[in-house]
Amino acid sequence: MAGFDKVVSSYAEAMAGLTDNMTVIAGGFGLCGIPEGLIGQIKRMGVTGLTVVSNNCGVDGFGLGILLEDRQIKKMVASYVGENALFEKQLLSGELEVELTPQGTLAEKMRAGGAGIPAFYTATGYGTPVGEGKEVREFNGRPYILEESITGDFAIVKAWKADRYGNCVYRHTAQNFNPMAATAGKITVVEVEEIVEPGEIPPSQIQTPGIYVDRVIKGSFEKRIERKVTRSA
Amino acid sequence: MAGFDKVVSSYAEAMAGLTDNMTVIAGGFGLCGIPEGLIGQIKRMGVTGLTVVSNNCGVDGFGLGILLEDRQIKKMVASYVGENALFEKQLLSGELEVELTPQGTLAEKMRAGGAGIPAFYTATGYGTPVGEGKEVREFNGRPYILEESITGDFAIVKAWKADRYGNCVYRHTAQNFNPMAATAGKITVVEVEEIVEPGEIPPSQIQTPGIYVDRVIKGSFEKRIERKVTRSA
Amino acid sequence: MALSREQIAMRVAQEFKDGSYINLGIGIPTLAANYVPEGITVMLQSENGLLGMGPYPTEEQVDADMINAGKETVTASTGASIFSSAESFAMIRGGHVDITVLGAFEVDQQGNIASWMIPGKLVKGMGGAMDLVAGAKNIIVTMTHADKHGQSKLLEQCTLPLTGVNCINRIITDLAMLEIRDNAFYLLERAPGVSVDEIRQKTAGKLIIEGDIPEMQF
Amino acid sequence: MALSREQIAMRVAQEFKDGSYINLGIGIPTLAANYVPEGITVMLQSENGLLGMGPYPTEEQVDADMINAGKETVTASTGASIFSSAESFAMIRGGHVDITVLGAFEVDQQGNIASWMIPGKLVKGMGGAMDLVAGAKNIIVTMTHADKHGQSKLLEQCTLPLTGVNCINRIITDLAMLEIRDNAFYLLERAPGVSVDEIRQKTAGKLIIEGDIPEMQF
Repeated sequence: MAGFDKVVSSYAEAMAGLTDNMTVIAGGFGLCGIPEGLIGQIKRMGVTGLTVVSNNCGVDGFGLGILLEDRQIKKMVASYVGENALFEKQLLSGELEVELTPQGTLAEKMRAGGAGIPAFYTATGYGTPVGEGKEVREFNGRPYILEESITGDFAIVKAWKADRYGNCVYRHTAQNFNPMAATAGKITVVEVEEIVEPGEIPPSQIQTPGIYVDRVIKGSFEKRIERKVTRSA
Repeated sequence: MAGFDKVVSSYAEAMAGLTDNMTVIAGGFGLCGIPEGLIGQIKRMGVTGLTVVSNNCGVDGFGLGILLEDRQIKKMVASYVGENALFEKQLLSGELEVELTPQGTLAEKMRAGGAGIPAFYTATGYGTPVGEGKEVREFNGRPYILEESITGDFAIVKAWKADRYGNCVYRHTAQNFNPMAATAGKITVVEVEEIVEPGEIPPSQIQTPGIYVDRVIKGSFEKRIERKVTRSA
Repeated sequence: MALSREQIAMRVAQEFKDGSYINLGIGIPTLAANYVPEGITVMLQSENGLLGMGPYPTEEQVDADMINAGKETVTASTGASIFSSAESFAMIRGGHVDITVLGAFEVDQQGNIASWMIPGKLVKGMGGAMDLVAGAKNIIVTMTHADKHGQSKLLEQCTLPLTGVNCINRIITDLAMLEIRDNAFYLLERAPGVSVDEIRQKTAGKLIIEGDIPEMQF
Repeated sequence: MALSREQIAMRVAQEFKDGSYINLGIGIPTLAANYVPEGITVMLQSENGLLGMGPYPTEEQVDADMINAGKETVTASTGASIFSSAESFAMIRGGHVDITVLGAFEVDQQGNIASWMIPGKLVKGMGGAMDLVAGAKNIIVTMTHADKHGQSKLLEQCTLPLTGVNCINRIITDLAMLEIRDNAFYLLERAPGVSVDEIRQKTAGKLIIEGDIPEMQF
């Protein structure tokens, strides 16, 4: 089992090799399903000039938002940002660059990156600022734009459980971008709530096969809720 | 629930609307995970001129092979064929047209068809007969060819269980091409071993969400094995 | 009388057919879920990866791992499925969602929509809106007919950066329901007590009025 | 002495590293699974959707829903995962499989491979071979060095329709192990008792022989 045992015991080990100016792909949607401890480790490492690819950029003081505090992010590729004041400030001052990407195109770019598809056509964004400068081609009479895939030096992923081989399952809607991110990193690190033994997750229920995963770490999570809305029981 | 109850009670209902010269996408790998009863119904309906998209074309007398007996298939899109003598005969006599497509490209063409991606680039087949006549483009210094997606008038799918809403799970390697086929049919028909009530399959374990599925039928399966190989216990 | 937000949502919900898969945007569209006609069942798609969105949770049901596309805590309905963002947008882009309802700043008579960016104001992003308008078979836009300065939002041509082109079928405003085809807005219904004249005044794009225009029924 | 099929498979298995994900083609490559060196664990990928292929089943374990890419009944090893064909080829095409071993009709000094089609003979299809050679990081070809008429299969340029271009790194034949780089075959090892001369005679492409060529060790 040694060769496939991907469990590491410290965040330092988990993110070893991350250096300035790298591209990091992060799973998560808002604050849901984010690799909290791995983000914290990136902050502690102090690396800068990062390009971060993630649907959102956290909030002030939580999630990817904490990487803004020491200006570690140079460029953000995301579909929706600005849930935090610091992001807005750095964007307006020109310290931070943003590449806004439609949410579905972003998900597909990550999947394509992991799947060896360098580019694909989509109708999403045609005729809008997103399509500017991109090749347009008609298929069956409808115009589509060419979008290139994304890969990262690192992918940071939050899963519910992983076995020692890196086989992962996600919990509820904390799945979101995590499975695609997991495929698209040169080094993919998964932070989980629970590590189990190989064989405990039935083969057909594995959502990210371990072949995509390089390191697994057991994290502890605050799981902050962005918008708690309830009804009376 | 009425609006989402997709269960039909006869094969005639399941395949209603299938007419000559349509394109049918079929799940399955060899004889594993094939919609046996739906194929039988196509044979009984006697429709001809079909384009069938499936990784293989069954064997003599079983699976898609039975559609050759009355020359119902005009064109086969597949990655590996000729496990049956009748196929070979019709191919050599020019009665049957074959478009050989690499297995991974075939899977991706179905997925892309269902996902609204009209075309994608892949390195698979570049420099080979598969790449002839296709656009070549370099990304990061490597040449890729452009492949277009596939959709069908019908998709016929074999799942293990489905609930009344059409949410499906597959059993072991009988999954294969079935989830992609399910997304790529204008009308998608799923033949299952067991119909369960909505809610019985946990939401995160559903492999084909019901939104892709139009009709569900409980079938009965022979599950013929193509190459039984065993070891002594 | 111009419709309230709730009334717009009610009229939207009348468009729902039994067995429809529907994606509701933030704001008025989300309210439509409260007015699904009796005897009809719909399934709500939330683009972060949930098909079959249920009601908000009770205090005890709150789960940080269970949210909707608006990042609010939610529940799953019976028969729901949960999947990745790639799968979610495969559904959307692939045209499997029957109806999408979303808000807009402007719509024009070509069916173009502008809903995500006002130059000079901070741009927060398009989220999933561009995918939704490119993929859905049937798109309903909800908005006020005119802005707070009385300027029409139904234009000959959108002035703001677009979210999608040639994609909007139907508009339900506080004043009227309209259909877009043949490069024009066809007036289908008017809000109770709102005159055709008022709608004409507040529609900058080409407006077609054929015969008597009925009032909306609630 | 030329190697037997089993010996070729044994030599292939020596290339496996602990923790490798490996796809083995039909024939000799599949045999390599029987000779994985002690102390090393590998996971076998079967392109129909199984990562972690186990041994053949016992009579009692036979399950029609559990097959490999050769359509043979198989089992899953501990820690295996099962997935769709799209996911399986995402793995393959995306370069996540460490080693692919497959047979061939011809290989040339540019690293091109022909393995699926002989004009004039019935073509059964490429299956997953084109995806595998386009995607794997490290590809090992196993074949006899020459055909039954003594004609070399290691050519300056392939004569048959290709399966992939510039993709083959290593060849293990019944006579030798060679590496392809800089537009040439580099002889690395020879089968026990086989002379460099014999290998030279049976290699039509450019062959580089640097220093003493060691015999394979079993």
